[in-house]
Parts: sequence; C-alpha cells; structure tokens
Amino acid sequence: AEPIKVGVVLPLTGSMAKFGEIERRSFEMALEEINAKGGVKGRKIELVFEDDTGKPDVGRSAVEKLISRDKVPVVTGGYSSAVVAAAAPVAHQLKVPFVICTGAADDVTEKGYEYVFRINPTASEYPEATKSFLKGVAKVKTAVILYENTQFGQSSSKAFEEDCKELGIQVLMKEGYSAGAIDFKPLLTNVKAKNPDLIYMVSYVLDASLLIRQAKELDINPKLFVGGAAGFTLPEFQMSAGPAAEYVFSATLWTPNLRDKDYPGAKKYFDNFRARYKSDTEYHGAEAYASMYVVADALKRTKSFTPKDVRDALAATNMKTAFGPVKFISYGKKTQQNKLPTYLVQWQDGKLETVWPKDVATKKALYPTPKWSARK
Amino acid sequence: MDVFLQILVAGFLKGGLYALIGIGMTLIMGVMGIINLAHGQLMMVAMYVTFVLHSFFGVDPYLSLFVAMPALFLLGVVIQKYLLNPLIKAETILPENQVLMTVGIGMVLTEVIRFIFKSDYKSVTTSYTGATFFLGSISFSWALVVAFGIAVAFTVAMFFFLIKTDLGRSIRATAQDKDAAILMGVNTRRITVITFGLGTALVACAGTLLVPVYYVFPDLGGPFTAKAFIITILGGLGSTVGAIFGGVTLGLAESLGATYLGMEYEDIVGLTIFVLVLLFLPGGFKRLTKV
Amino acid sequence: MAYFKVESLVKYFGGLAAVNGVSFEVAKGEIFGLIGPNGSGKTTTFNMISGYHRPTSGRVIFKGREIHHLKTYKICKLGIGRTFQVVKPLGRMSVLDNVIAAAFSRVNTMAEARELAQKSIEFCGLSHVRDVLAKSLPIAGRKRLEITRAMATQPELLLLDETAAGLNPTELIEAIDLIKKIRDNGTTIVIIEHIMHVIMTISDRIHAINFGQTIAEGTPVEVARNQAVIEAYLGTDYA
Amino acid sequence: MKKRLYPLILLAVLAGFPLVVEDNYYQHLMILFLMWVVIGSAWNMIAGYTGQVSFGDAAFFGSGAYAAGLLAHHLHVSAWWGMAIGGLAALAVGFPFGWICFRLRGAYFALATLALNEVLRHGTTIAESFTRGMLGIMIMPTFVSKVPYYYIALGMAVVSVLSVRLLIRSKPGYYFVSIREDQDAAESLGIDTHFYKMLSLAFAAFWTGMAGSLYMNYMGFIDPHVVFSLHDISIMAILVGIVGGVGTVYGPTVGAFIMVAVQEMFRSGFFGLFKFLAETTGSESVRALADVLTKGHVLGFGLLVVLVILVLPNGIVGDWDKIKKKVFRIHSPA
Amino acid sequence: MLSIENIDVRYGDLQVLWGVSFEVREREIVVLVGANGAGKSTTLKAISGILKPSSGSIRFDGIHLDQVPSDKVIGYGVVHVPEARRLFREMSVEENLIMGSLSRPAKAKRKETLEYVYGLFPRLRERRKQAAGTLSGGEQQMCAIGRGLMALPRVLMFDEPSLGLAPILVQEVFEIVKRIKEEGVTILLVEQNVRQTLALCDRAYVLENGRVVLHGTGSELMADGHVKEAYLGL
Ligand SMILES: Nc1ncnc2c1ncn2[C@@H]1O[C@H](COP(=O)(O)OP(=O)(O)OP(=O)(O)O)[C@@H](O)[C@H]1O
Ligand SMILES: Nc1ncnc2c1ncn2[C@@H]1O[C@H](COP(=O)(O)OP(=O)(O)OP(=O)(O)O)[C@@H](O)[C@H]1O
Ligand SMILES: [Mg+2]
Ligand SMILES: [Mg+2]
Repeated sequence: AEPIKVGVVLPLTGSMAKFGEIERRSFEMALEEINAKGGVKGRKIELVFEDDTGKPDVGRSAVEKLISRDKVPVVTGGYSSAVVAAAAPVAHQLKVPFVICTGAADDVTEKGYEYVFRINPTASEYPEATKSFLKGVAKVKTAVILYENTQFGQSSSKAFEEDCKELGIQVLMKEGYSAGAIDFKPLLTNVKAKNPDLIYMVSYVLDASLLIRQAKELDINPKLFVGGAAGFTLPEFQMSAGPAAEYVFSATLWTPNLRDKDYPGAKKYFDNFRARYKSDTEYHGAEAYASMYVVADALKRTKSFTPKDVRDALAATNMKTAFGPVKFISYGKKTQQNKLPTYLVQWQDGKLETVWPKDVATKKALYPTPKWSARK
Repeated sequence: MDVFLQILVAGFLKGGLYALIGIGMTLIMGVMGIINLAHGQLMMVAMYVTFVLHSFFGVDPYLSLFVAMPALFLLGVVIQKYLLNPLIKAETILPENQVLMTVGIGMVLTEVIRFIFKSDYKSVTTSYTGATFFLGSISFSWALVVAFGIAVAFTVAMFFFLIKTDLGRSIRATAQDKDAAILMGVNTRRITVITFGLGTALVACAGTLLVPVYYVFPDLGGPFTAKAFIITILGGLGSTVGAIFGGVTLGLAESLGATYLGMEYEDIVGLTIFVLVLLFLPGGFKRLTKV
Repeated sequence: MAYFKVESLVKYFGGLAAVNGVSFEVAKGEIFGLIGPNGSGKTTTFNMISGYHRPTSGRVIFKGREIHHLKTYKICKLGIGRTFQVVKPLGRMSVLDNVIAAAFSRVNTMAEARELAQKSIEFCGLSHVRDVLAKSLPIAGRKRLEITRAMATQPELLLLDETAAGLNPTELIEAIDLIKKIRDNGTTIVIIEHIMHVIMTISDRIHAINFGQTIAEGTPVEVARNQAVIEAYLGTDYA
Repeated sequence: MKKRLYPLILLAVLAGFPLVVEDNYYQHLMILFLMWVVIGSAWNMIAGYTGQVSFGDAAFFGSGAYAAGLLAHHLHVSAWWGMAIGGLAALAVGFPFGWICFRLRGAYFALATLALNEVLRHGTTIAESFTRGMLGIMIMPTFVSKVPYYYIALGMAVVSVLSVRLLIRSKPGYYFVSIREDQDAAESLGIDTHFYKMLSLAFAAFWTGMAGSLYMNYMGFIDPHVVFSLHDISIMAILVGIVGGVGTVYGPTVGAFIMVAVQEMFRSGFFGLFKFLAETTGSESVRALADVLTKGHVLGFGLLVVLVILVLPNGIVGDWDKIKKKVFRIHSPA
Repeated sequence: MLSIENIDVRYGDLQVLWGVSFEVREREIVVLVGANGAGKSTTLKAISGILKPSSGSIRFDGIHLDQVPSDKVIGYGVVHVPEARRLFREMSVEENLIMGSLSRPAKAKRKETLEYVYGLFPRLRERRKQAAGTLSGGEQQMCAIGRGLMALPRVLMFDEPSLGLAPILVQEVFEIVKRIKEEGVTILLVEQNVRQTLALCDRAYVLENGRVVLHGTGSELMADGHVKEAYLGL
C-alpha cells in the first residue's frame, strides 16, 4: 500500500543546521524502527522533510507546501521558536495537526490553537529543576542573571527572575547581551563588583564557555554557576572551557541516564545514535525521536488518515517515550501542551552528571563551588 | 576605580584586535575604494584555516599565521582578479554593484565553510587561552596583549610601506587615478589584486590571533564586517594610523558602553559613534591627525 | 542701484584665502569678463555667487536682494544660471532630457518643459544631437550642453566658466556668436575665459583679479594695457 | 504599440491567477512575489532612479511591520489598521534619518542606512517590555484563505508600480534621475536636491513600510531578526532591484519574480526535481547530488548573486538588449 | 621612429579612428590638429596603450607598441602627458614626480632627474610637499610635465597642455616644450592653439572625423586654404 506521508520542518541549512541535522537523523532512526515493525495499519510511513532554514517566513512556506502540495495529514518538527510561532497558526487555520518537538516559545500553546500540540516543555519551564534545587539544597540569597538576547534567552531568564522572587532571592542584576560578543569582561566586571551567590546564565555554547573562561580570568567566585540549558550541556562547552567547566550546573530536559520506567529507550536511543552516526546527540535529538513515535502512535489509533481524525487521535495520546511520558493537557493558559519535569546536571571530572532531582541523580551535587584559586 | 581600570584595559586590548581588522579594511576601502562587505567572512575563513591546522596537525595558532596569511592573501587575489576586477569594466548605473558582489562573495564563503564544517561552533584551546597576568588587581589576557603588539607592528609597517616604497605609492596612485597610474607604468590590475590580497592577509592575521580567545562558526563574519566599517570610518579612509585609533576607540567605547549602559548596548554604542563620525567628523581621525 | 554686484567677497579654504576682497558691479544687459591667472579665485567667485560656497565674508546682491546666504537651487530660481568649468553632463540622460530637467525649474508640466527644452536646444544649436546620451558628446558638445541647460532655466544673469576652452579658432567664432546671441536675447553675462581672443572681443567690461584680489577693471583695451595685468596674466605677447 | 499591452496582459494574468491556481502553496509564493514587487519598486525609486543606494530597506520594512504588530498587540485592534500606520511609521523613521544622512554621498550614505537598520534591530530587541523583544509579536491571521491577501498584495503592487511610472515621467522623476547623475549639476538647474531626495526616500519608506505591515498581517509573526534582517530584507531588496533592472519601471517586477522563484527553487531542491529523479532512477549519485543541492541552497543563491552581477550588471530589463543580442541573436534596430 | 599605420580605434561599438597613419621622426615636434572630437586624444591614448587599436599597427623603433601591455609602454620611453593633467591629487608634488620614474632605468636616475625637473620648474621645488590637487592650474600643468620628464622620455606626447591656462602660462608652456625638444626629446603635440603650434612645429597632421586629411610642415599648413578656414578662423 501507499506509504503515509508525514511532514517534518527543520532547519537543515543555516545557522541552526547542526541541531536540525541531529533531529533529522533522530526522526529517521525512529522511522526505520517503526517501519521495520510493520509501520501503521499495514502501511509504511514516509517522512517529507522541508528545510525552514531557521527563518519564520521560510518555515511558513514550508508548512504550507507540506499541507497543500504533499497533502500530509500531520506535520511535526519545528526547531526554532520563531519558526514555530509563524507556522503554528497556519496549521491551525488549515486544520492540519502540527506536533512541535523543540520550539519553546510559551505563547504558541497559549493561543488555543486546536491543531497544535507540543511535546517539549516551554521556555519558562526550563528552570523548574533549578528552582527546586535552590529550594532544597543551595539556599542562596543573591543572584545575577545573564542571558543572550534571543527568544529563548529572554523568556527563560524572565521565568527565572520570577522564580527568584518566589524563593526570596534578591536579583542584583539582570542583563542581556547579543550572542557572539568577543569580550564579556565589561559585563563580568560589573558582576564581580556585585559579588552574587549565584550566577545564572542563559547562553549558547561558546558564549557560555567564554563567560566561564572570563569569569575565571577575572577571578569571580559565586557559590554556584548555573546554565539555563542551551549551551552548557554540550560537549563543545566542556571542550572549549576546559577545566573551567568543572562544577558548572545546568538545567536540562533530558539525559540518557533517565529511568526506563518513564523514559523507555532513552539510553538505547542514545547509544544507537552514537553507534550509527558516530556523533553525539542530546535532548533535541531525543525530542525528535520521541516525536516520531508520538505521531506514529496517533496514526495507529486514528479512525482515518484525515487531518481531523489524526488530530483527535493525537489529542488522546497517552504514552511513554524515550523523551518521557507524553500527554497533551491544558493547564494555566496552555492547551495541548505536554508537561515534563526538568533536570539539573553538573560537570564533574569532565563528565556531565545528573545531580537533581535526587531520585534520578547519578552523582551527588558538588556545592558550594570552590574558589578558582582553590582549584587545581 | 578598579572596575573602571579593568574596563579600560579590556577595551584597549580588544581595540588592538579591532585595529588589525581595520587596517585590512582601510587598505581595501580607503586606498582602493572597494566597499568590502565580505571582510569579516574572509576573516572567518582564516580562522577556520587556523582551526584546521590546530586540530588536525596540532599547529599552534601563532605559527599558523604563516599559513593563514599567505592562504588568505591568495584567496583575496583570486577574488579581486576574477570577481571584482571584471566589474570595473562593466558599465553600470550604480557603482554599488561592486558592493553587492562582495555580499555575494560573503554568502558563498559562509556557505562553503558551513558545507564543510557544518554550523558547529569550534574552538581552539591552547595553553595560553585563558592565561592572564595581573597588574595590581587588573587582569590582562596574554593572548590579547600579544595581539595588540602585533597590531601595532603591522600598522607601523603598513604606514611606511605605503609612504616610502614604490609599490606603496603605486597603490595610492592607483586609488586616485587609475588611468594616470597606467600611464606611469603601473600595472593597475596587479596593484588592485595585490592590495586586496594584502588587506585580506591582514584581516587573516586578526582572525588567527582571535582564535585562541574566541571560537569559530560560519556565521561569524557579518558582525565583524560591521565592526571593520566602523573602525575604518572612525580612523579615516586609507589611514593606517587612523585604523589603530579607530580600533582602540571602538574597543574602549564598546567596553565602557557595555559596562555603564549595559552589555546589550555594546553594538548600539559602536553604531552611534559610527553615525556621529560620519556626520560630524567626515574623514574620521585622519582629519585630525593628517596621516 | 546696481543690477548685480558683489561686495568685498572673501573665501577661505582652511588657512588659504582663495578670494580675498573682490568687488564689482554688473549692469543689466552687459557682458562682463572676469580674468586672472590660474588659481586666482575666479571659479571660487562663481561658486559663491551661485551658492556652492558660502562666502567667508562679503555680500552678493542681485536686483537689490542679498543672495549669498541662499541655496544653489534658489539662486537658480531667482534667475542666475551657470555653467561648470569642469563640465557636469547628466551622463545617462539624453541631451533632450538634460535640458528638460533644467526646464522644469520654470514650468511644471511635461509638455511645457519639453517645449521650453526644444526651444533652448534649437537656440543653442544642439538639435542634431538631441537624442544622444550626454556622456557620448565630445568636449565641445558638452560645453554647449552646459550652456543649453543653463538657458533652459531662463536666466536673467548667466555665469559662463571657460566655456570656450578646448575649442579651436573656428569653433571659437561659433561660440562667440552664441554668447552674443544670448546677450541680445536680454540675458546679462559674466564670463570667465583664458582665451584672449574671446574675452577681448565680446566683453563690454573686464575685471581682472590676482591672488583673490582685484588688480584692474575697465574696457578690454584698458585692461589689456594695464601693467599689473600684463605682468600677472597676459605676458608680453599681448601687450 | 504592442509593448504597451504587455503590462496589461500581465495584470490580467495576475488578476486571474488565484481563480485558476487554487494551490495554497503557489498562492503563497505569489503573495511573496507581489510583496517583493512593492519593496523592489520602492528601493528602485530611491536607489535606481535617485542614486541614493540604501542598504537599510529593512529599517522601513521593520518599522511598518512593527507599527502594525505593536498596534495589534497593545491596543488589540486589527493589524490591518497598521496598514495605514505602517507606511507612516516608516516615514517617521525615514524623515529624521534622511534629514541627517542625506548630507552624505554615495557609499557613505549606504553605510549609514545600514547602521540605521542595525540600530533599530538592536533597539527592538532590547526594548523588550514594549516590543516583546525576541519573543516577537504573534497575531492571528485574519483570513484562512490566501485569496484576500493575494488581492491586497496585488493592489499594492499595482499601485506602487503605477506610481513609480507616473512619478518618473514627470518633474520629480526627472529631478530624481538628475540627482543620480550629478548632484552638483542638479543644484545649478534649480533642483532642491535635499527636498527631492527626501521625497524619493519618503516614497521608498512608505511603500516598504506598507509591505512590512502586509507581512505582519499575512505572516502573523515577526521578530526583530526577521523584519530587520540585512540579508533577507535589505539585500534581497537590492537583488530584486538589480536582477530586474536598476532604474527601470518593470525591472523590480521581473526581479521579484525571479528572486522569489529562484530562492524557493534552491530551497526546495528545484521543487523536488532531483529527489524525484533520485527516486525514479534509484541512482545513488543522483541522490547524493540531490542531497548536496538541498544542503547547499544558500550557497547556490550566493553563487547566483555573484553570477548575476558579473553577467548582467544592469539586470534583466536593463540589459535586455544585450541579452537579446547574445541569446537570441536579435539585433534591435538602432 | 614612431610610426602609426592604418589604425582603427573604437570605444565599444563606436568607431572613432579610421585608418589613421602618420609618423614622428627623431627630434621632431609633430602636431595633431583637428576639431573637437576629431580623435586627437584617442590617437594619443592608442599610442600609450590605454586603448588598443582594432586593426593597424603602432611601431616604435621597430617594436610593436600595440602588442605591449599598456603599463609597459612607458618603459620604452614613450610618455603621455594626458589631457586635464590627471595628477594624483592627494599625493604631494614630489610623490607625483616620483611616480613618473617607476621603470628601472628611470628609477636608477631618480635623484638626478628630480633635480633636473626642479631646475626646470623652480615653482615645483617650492611646493614639493603640497598636495597636487591644491595646486593652481598652471602649477598642475608643470607638475604633469615634470612627471612625464621623470620617466626619461624619448618621445613625449602632450595632450592640450595649454588648456585652461592663463595666457602668460601658455607662453611658458610653449617655451618649455621647445626647451625639452632641445634636450633631445621627440615631441608629439595635440593643441587647439593652432596658430602658435603650427608656428612651433616641424610637421603637422590634420585629423577630421577620425581620419588624417592633410599633412605637411607647419608653414605649409598655415598657408593652406582649408586649414585657414577651418582651424584658424580666418
Ligand atoms: N574646495 C576647495 N578646497 C580647497 N581649496 C580650493 C577649493 N576650491 C578651490 N580651491 C583653491 O582656491 C584657489 C582658487 O581656485 P579657483 O578654482 O577659484 O581658481 P580659478 O581662478 O578658477 O583658476 P583656473 O583659471 O585655473 O580655473 C586655488 O588655489 C584652489 O586650489
Ligand atoms: N570614453 C569614451 N566613450 C565613448 N566615446 C568616446 C569616449 N571618449 C571619446 N569618445 C568619442 O570619441 C571621439 C573622439 O574623441 P577624442 O577625445 O579623441 O577627440 P579630440 O580630438 O581629442 O577632441 P577634443 O578637442 O575635444 O579633446 C568623440 O566623438 C568622443 O565623443
Ligand atoms: Mg576656474
Ligand atoms: Mg582631446
């Protein structure tokens, strides 16, 4: 029988292509596994990839094309928040379900779009684990928040600022910067003068490493450095920052070491990916991988392959994936949003260890961070 | 006070790197009248050369200057010879075609690099990457101090080259009146090619020196092109000494702005100075220093 | 009241006084010659009259009105036209379009402008190259285009800056005829020229400057005999 | 005589297009095309005719888009109101800018426009509380169908092209071109160059701003990097102008069509042709080629820019005679 | 020693010279006369290589100059002082002069020639640090001629050296041309100042619409009816 087409929009070229590529490979891995097990309803699934180049207008064109030319009954993918924000209303209006796997802009699932689903947590939820860690272990009094001026940076730093208020932590300084600065010393010199207990940074990988390296150069000694996901969990961060990366915490959505009970296949996915592509994967890949399974699951359950029926099937999703349990619920202003816990990891001896929440921790959190001068 | 001094030092040192970027641009733009919107992209290519030499052959970034600079010189030569020189002959309504050509070249360079290296961020970590020394409580980055020294050396060298040698004079003459230069026996096509190559080699030097303290990725060119413009306009077109002033001024202004206005204003500070200089000091520092 | 006059005009470029106290009066309907060695400030004087440079000090008065603070285009509208020593054709427009652009300073509709331009082109004898692009004209043609364009702005006072340079003696005769025709048409003319044959033949009066300062003024014969003019400008051949 | 009919035929074809081609995707591309006709014509007015090359069209585009977006966001009125305001907002940005920067000439002016755009981009990013910064502004598109957008865009394109046509055949047009050719000469011919440059800039800013607010309405999402983009807006505008033909009435129309088509062609791997070939032939090398082509589409685009400037420095309309001679071996009568 | 044979020259599609032939012999002053746009400047440009003839040949001492790249022509001692002087405006007078002596033999003698030129034009010595663009017209002309001399020319081609100069300077320029000739340099001159140049020259050629229509010695042409009518305004 004819294969069922599923549309995927991803940044396959342009500045975000690195992650687009990881996600594309993860989609393909999942697809092969599903098709090898017989596909859905005796039919194979075929993925139609469209390159959104990381730009919203292109992303929108891509989704339009998938829906009206390729006639796909469901679209998934969506890496950049801006692309997702531009493409979601199209899906909503053309009444074809769009299962977002990465784009984290909060308001995409706050507009009541009937045909839009999201698997990953929203940007404002990223600091959840950090928050509970601060409540439970590291009871600091003052914080400084630094963030890159991007969609993700602006929204998750705002969320963390509110968390601080809630926890009674005084925010001494909150400042954005445009990604790619050569020299963070002006910023860090100010930070040093404030002498905070906590430095929270939402930065992409090499800004992250420059921040840490230059904090070392300036001998800035807070009780802890925390990264708000994004760059701090990537191997490049550790490679570039070297020993300065030690002790740095970061929020993350996923690690391969999560328990199989809630995250079936997480480790397997991680290992298979590495074996197959000879390169690393991380939470973005897991999101894509899981997303393929969610779509396939809905296609299995759907009454027919019309977009309407597929949407209804998606809305009824309740399953566990390598990225965690998936169930599209409504809470707060949000609709059809999956709710997942987040984690805190820490660089210890050059390795990324999960340290919080306790029940999934692979190592105990090292806190407080020793002064630079006291390190080897 | 410490904050202020630290910022001054940081700005000054960054300014040295900026100056190197600016000298290349001032040659290409001021001396030859080519507006080069691919300047930063050429620097990016040089940074990848250094990156490759380091990560595959273990070559120290300072040594790779001896490869990156000639390599980029050649690249500049090819660009000028086969892409820019043909435009000079074509009759067009807008001289700005040439500008657009460099935009195209910039895109191609970025994409070729992306094609080869992906969009990944790469970094080169050396023993001196984070190395600092302290004077009082003020920290100095070794790598930036070295870069500053090299920038000053190149500026002085370029200055004398342009003023005192026949080749340097021919470069300036070609810029002012191409046909007359031909009549004087100057092979102007060769001159333009050499000049563009030199400008590119200089920015390659800046890129290489930046590698140990920064990182590389394909899209890095654009912002540096913008900085190169600001520096060149600040310093005065064609003025090598001006480039040093322009670079240091921009470095200082950015640092001070970032500290006292906020880091997110860093770029706006540079742009504002740029517009102000365009309007109120056309000709840049060259107008004041006369060199 | 003089029709047109400049009063102790001074222009400094940096520390250099290009014009340093030049005064003269021009009567309506005359051809007034301006001569002086190279770099003596003639073109700079024109530039001040036509608003390209603001005088460092001094006044320019046209029909009783001070005009030295006005912008170039306003001065044109007041009825002072000029040509450029270094010609400035609007290269990629046809000769006709060049002149139409000029004519728009007096009229607003396309039809009127075209008519005015045509007249001006015929008057100045450029009809044979009407549809040629301005940039492909030889020097003589370009100089004539300068005049034609200026004429289309219907000037009362016309400033001609070396419009005869580079013409051979025969061409000079044609040029002289044209200038006379313009004057007979009622336009007052101030002319800069190094070719004595031209300036001496057509000027009613001549004003000579050197180093930005007046050295002589009078009829062509008087000026040609003036010792200061001979020393600074004419040389012994013309004496 | 026949030549005069071409635009009318084109208009008829465009008017009938959405009735014949109902495919959303093609309609979408056509809307983009029409939007670029507007932007290209605007750029062509200030750069092509008046000779003041702008590298900062995105500043006007973004102002228009943000005017519409902010209005909808803060006052909860339809972003279509922004259509009226958008053009004016761009004017409001353009006026002080032109007032100050028109004393610069040539490349310096171009650089100043570039700086303006950068300032606005950073400004909108930083002013989070007012502009929502990089969170962007999201509105619900008014129509589900593309047809209304199509006709609005078509209307704008027609009016903008017509107004270019009218303008350049009248006094201002002559003045614009005179300024381009020689500003000093223009002054001496009684042209208030500053005023006419401002007029030309106003025209360009207004239409580009209108296009920006159309974009906001149609796309439903903007953020500073999208609408103040140097590459995607400013450079694209220049490309549309140059590819079509600098200083020609219909050049930008041709340019917009080609650029939108080419961009989409590269992005979609020649509309999936190579992928299709790879699948039907099953050949690995074709598949590899398809892969390279899709991955390298921006590269292809860049190469195209380089090529166009080398081969057709005056654009397709501008170099039409040259093309006819070279390609079709037709010699137009002198 | 310089012979031009049957050259056609065009600007793009526009042909400007049609089968122009003439010759210049050692130590002569030869003048090209013609109306505006006749093609005089174009002829000089063809000789100095800025334009290449589409047919015909230009030989200098047996060397095919038309096959020599334009920047090499000066190396053979064929030097062109262009119309409108074309100085390097932002360079000093001295730098402009030095730019004339880039070829190897000229460079070797740079110091001496510079002294010689300064001797010829003391005004230039006074102004040697000044930017050439700020010189007065006459000084610029001296500078341009000096720059040409710096190349140790064997043939010096002048394109309207008296254009736009005050009468007193016109005299001076003609004096200089004569002096240079006496130093042993061959001269090819284009001038609108027909009367004076014809009196000065050894031989002259008349160009009309890109073709040589007449030639002869200066006095022959001066007496020619056509020349009288068309070029002398008699
Ligand atoms: N824009 C300027 N900046 C600086 N100096 C200038 C400028 N314009 C003219 N000068 C100088 O002013 C002086 C007078 O120049 P001007 O052009 O008026 O001379 P002129 O009498 O017209 O000479 P010519 O007969 O050679 O045309 C010259 O020394 C010239 O170099
Ligand atoms: N760059 C050019 N492009 C096109 N045509 C040109 C160009 N230069 C000159 N011409 C044309 O070639 C012809 C001869 O020009 P040339 O300059 O040789 O004349 P000339 O005899 O030196 O005249 P003049 O006395 O004006 O200097 C003229 O008709 C001119 O319009
Ligand atoms: Mg003058
Ligand atoms: Mg000539």
